[in-house]
Amino acid sequence: MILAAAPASPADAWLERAPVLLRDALTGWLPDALRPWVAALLSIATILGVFGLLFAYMTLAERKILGRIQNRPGPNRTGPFGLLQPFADAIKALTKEDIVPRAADQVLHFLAPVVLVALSLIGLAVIPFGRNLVAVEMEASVLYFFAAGAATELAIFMAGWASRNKYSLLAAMRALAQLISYEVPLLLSVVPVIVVAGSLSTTDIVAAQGGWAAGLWPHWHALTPWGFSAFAVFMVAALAESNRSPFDLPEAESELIAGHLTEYSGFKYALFFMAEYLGMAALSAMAVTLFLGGWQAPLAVLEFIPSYAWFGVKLLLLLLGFIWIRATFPRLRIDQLTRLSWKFLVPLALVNLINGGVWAATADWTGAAAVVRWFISALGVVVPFIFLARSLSAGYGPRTYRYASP
Amino acid sequence: MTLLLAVLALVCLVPAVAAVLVRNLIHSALLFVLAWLGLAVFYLAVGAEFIAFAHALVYVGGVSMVVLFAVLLTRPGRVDPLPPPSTQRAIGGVAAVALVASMLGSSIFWTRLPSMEPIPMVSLRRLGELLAGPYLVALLLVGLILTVALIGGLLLAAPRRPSEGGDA
Amino acid sequence: MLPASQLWLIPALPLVAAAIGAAAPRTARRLPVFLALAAITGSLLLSVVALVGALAAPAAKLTANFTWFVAGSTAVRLGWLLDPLGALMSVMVCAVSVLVFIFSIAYLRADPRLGRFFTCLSLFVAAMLGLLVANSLLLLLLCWELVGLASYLLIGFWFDRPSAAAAAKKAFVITRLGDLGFLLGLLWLFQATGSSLFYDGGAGVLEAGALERLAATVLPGGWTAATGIGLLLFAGAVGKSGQFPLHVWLPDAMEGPTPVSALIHAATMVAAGVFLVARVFPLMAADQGLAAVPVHALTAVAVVGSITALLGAVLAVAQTDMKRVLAYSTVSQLGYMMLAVGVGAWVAAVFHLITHACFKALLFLGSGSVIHAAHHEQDSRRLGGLAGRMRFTYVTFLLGTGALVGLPLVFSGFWSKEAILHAAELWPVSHLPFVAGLTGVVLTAFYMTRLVCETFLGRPRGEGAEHAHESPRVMTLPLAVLAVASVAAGWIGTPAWPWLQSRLTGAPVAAQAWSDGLGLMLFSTVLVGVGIAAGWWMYGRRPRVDARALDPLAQRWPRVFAALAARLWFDELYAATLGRLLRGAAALAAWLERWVWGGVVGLTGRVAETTGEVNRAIDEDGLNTGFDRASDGLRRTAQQYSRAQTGDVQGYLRAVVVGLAVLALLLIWGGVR
Amino acid sequence: MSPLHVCLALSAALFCTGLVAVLVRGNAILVLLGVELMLNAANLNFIAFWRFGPGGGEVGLVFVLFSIAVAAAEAAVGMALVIAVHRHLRTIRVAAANRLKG
Repeated sequence: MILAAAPASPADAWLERAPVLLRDALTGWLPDALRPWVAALLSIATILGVFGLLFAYMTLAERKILGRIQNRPGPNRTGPFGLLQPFADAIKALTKEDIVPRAADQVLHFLAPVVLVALSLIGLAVIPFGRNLVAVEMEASVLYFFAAGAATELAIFMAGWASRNKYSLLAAMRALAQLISYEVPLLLSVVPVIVVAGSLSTTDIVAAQGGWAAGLWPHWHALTPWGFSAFAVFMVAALAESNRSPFDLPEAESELIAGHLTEYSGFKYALFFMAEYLGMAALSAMAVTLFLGGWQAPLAVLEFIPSYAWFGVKLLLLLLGFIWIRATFPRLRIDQLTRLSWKFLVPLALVNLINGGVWAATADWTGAAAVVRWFISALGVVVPFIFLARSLSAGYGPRTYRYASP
Repeated sequence: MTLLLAVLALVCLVPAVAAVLVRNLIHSALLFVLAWLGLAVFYLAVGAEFIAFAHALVYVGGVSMVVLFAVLLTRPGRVDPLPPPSTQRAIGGVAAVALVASMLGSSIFWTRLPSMEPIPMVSLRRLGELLAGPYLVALLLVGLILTVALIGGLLLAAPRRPSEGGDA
Repeated sequence: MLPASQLWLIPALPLVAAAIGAAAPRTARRLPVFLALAAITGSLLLSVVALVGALAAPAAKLTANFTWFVAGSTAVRLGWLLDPLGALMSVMVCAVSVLVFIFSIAYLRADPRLGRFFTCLSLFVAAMLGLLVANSLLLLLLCWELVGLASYLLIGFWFDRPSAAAAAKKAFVITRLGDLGFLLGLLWLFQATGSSLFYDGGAGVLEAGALERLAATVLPGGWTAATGIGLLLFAGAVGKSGQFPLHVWLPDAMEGPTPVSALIHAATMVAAGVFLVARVFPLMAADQGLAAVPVHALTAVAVVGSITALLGAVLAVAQTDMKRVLAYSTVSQLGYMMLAVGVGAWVAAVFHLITHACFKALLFLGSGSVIHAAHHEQDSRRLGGLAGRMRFTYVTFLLGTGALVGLPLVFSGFWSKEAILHAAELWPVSHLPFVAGLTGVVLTAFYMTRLVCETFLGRPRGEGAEHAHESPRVMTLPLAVLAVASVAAGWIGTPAWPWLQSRLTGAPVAAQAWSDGLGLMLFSTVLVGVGIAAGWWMYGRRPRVDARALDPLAQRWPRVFAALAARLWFDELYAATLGRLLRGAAALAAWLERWVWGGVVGLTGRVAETTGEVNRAIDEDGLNTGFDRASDGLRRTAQQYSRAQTGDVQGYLRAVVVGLAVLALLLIWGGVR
Repeated sequence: MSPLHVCLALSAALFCTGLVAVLVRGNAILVLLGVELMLNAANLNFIAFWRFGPGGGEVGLVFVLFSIAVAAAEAAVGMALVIAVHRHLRTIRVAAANRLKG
């Protein structure tokens, strides 16, 4: 224990090292052969616990915030400020009858929610939640994350198809089309980050965003022109990938009576709900890692606050953004949805790829040339945006009203 | 090592065999996905980490979607104009496969393979340098092929407009 | 600090803009405009960065060379060069281009081919910038020809007008005449030195070793290789910069849109010739010390420059088209620059080049503003009275005129022209340039006064002038910027503070004593005054009332005026000599083609035809019967075999698999044995 | 049995399974999936010889990457073909597409 010495760098601060110290204290008495296994189990348990609680309180926060935005209080009966509401919901979901339609494909109907939750969870393994706080360290962890995430649409398809219900099947088709369409910009927007950071490892990418320009301007990718563009594309695609409003076509209540969820009830339904929030949290965590500097503090003077707290703050901000968007945007039509992806996001991400490449190639420009570098990069974002946005909105215009002529 | 690989091989092989034998097309496709996932894990166990993730991303994330779409778009109509397939064909096919299988199996198990130590892992950086260096032309060609294939697929699958006529 | 290895970015930005603009659909009118503006702004920023770096070390020639290709043992190498001359010129070109681009947006707003226009402009600027940063004569020639191509496209931009198409062709063909000399000079230089790089760490053609070798190579008649190469390269500059006797294309090139005239034929493109001569100045001056040379290369440059300066000024006196007056004025001013290079003062030439770019661009854009306002009326006899209607344009035009005629002490043209005259006065070989320069001063003041009086004073004498009103803000803004530059650009190179001179040569230049050039300044000021007074007395005192009235000069000396108005019959002379020669050659070729070669071809054809007839007879009656039988048999056999083609893909595959397996088994057994 | 043997055996088994799908099953989609499985088997061989073989460098690994990309292209075009066939013939049985027979 090195508690006595004054912290020389932020990495040595006691609070910063608290999770690692705790783990060592818990596994210290075990024989050496068992220690990594128990440590792994501990990480899994921690992730499950933290994100389970996050899920519980996200549902509450969503209901309360939506309520406030719609000028009503939201749940406030169970416990102080409704704080016990999630647990009441959980008990209700557990005790409800589990109905399976007779015509359903029994195996797939059972498997779908389980697979979905499992796939939503495993992506979290490679997120660095703080300095030295990553469950699995590997070279290609970004690729792993997206490979794990790519399979979630299969689970949704299974749910829709196994229900033997035409609405559910329609939802499954929609989910496939939507997820294929948005997988492309999601991945394309990540590539420039990989090019600039020169690594596929999440820890390396976070490390590449350390430091400040002039002590004030963090080297986060989202604070460069190309990075900002990629961040925006990533967030829009993430919104669609997690089936959130305004891209919630597969479960559109008003058209498909909840789509693939129609034939689910009780605990399985709750699992779907949980998977949605976990997926949202995983994608947000990835966005924080790739673009918002991961666990890096925004200012050098704020480094005394432990890194995992910074990560948590950024993650919560992004999640609140998801809720805010849900409260304010109307749902898209399926043709608008695919059009937005293929005609706007994908070209934008492709151009941004070149932009990021130029940025990486000109990394040694300093002084006045650095200003030119920023200028070129900003031009590479603004010009394609203007032209793509114009071609996207061509044909839409202010509605003209025609009145009967006297 | 051998034991672990053997178990994983079974995990991979059982869904694949089941996929070929099952009658329900959707089950078959999903079993294929399971087989591909198993194969990805197998790659991971062998030490090809990058390949494993690329494999999972492409097959589980991409190919399976296309397959499921195709299945849903081509569900058989009420009347199938063809007579049911004869068992004779199946017997012929199985016989041919049995021939191949016996050949492959015999050549694998009766060849004395040199027992080598596993060579050191290849770092991701090295792989990237290879792709951007000596294999750059190949990489660009593959990109071109993919683009052409996707556009071609789009044109093939797109329904003809009635104005263009044709026998569709 | 931009390293020399990244200088290529400066021309690359507009080139990319041009490429995208060329590929864009015709309906996307604004895309090329936007791209061109963004690219040229980027280039301007980069040029300024480069200039700052170059000024930090003015004597160093920073180069980045690379091998283009290797043929046998000869490696052709290209490169980029960062020095104050090139950097300063590229800043000037970019700055003027930005202003002209902005002006063009308003000037050509209604034109359906706006996108094409900006694409061509981008291409032109890219080529020009490439020419400026090139460190290789070969690369310079490539960009030089691209500049020619772009100017051809731009002069002929309104190609549905026959006159514009003809002018574009004329400009292209006549500059090619000079470029032939350039190419020969380049080849000779490459053959003699084995390199086309200017600076290559001691091995370049402008460095001491190569220059000594060139000067030491003596040809019959006392000429040296350096003289020959220098004169050939100068021929290229004569064509591009509109020097006598190849000046005839420049006035005709005013058929292009006026912003093009401002950009190409005043500020930048014609400056390429002067730039070339300044760039290869060490080569041109290599034969200076040798007494045996009959005509030194620089002497020829000085003589041609003097003749051009005088000729341009004289011809400008009798023109009535606004832009044509300015065009001949450009010819004359380019003559001044060549004259300066010829007498050894290449720094003065570059100084005048920069000031001239500012005020000539201003004058051309001002005339563009007038023409735009007067509904495309450019004959100064039918204008008039615009001083009150277009006050802003008038004032800026006056400022430009002041700079061109060289009003003392304040205006930029005064300082640069003074530098040239001072150098010409001190030239030991001949007084011709000095006298020509002084005469030119009087004439310049005279014809510019004439132009201003005719255009802006008096009463309107035509439809266009009557309805004219001030141009929009987008057009007057560049005028304002250029007016400030026209006045102030001269202050960087005054004798009392020779900042530009010391930066360009890379060595500190001492400030001149006031008494040294004071007499000359006073004298030339008096000459300017005489010119303006004469112009005012003839045209300003009683402004023209009727558009069809005879010119005061024509009333006095009708025959001289007619000769000048006909541009001294240069075009007719070329038509009668060169043109007739070419037509004769063409007629001879046509005759040969029709009667001699045509006969041979006809005979061959007849023989082939007869052979074919015989062949056909043998074929049809003899051979075909046999082949028909054989084909029948083949078809029947094929019908039998085609039954095996069942259409069952999986059946085929089964056969393939079985075949492959059997083959593999055979191979394995064969391998065992 | 060495690890190499296991890999090769799995590869052979996958190859034969794919072959069965190609030769016996009548459904065009399953035929295509069988082809994919055979490609996977080939990839597995590359990986096995890269890892346990006599050390021929990283060529095997790179080749597998290209092979996966080409397989993806093949799947896209193949499925488009299946859909086009279905539009013309109203079925996706391979045996139905036999118009070019002699």
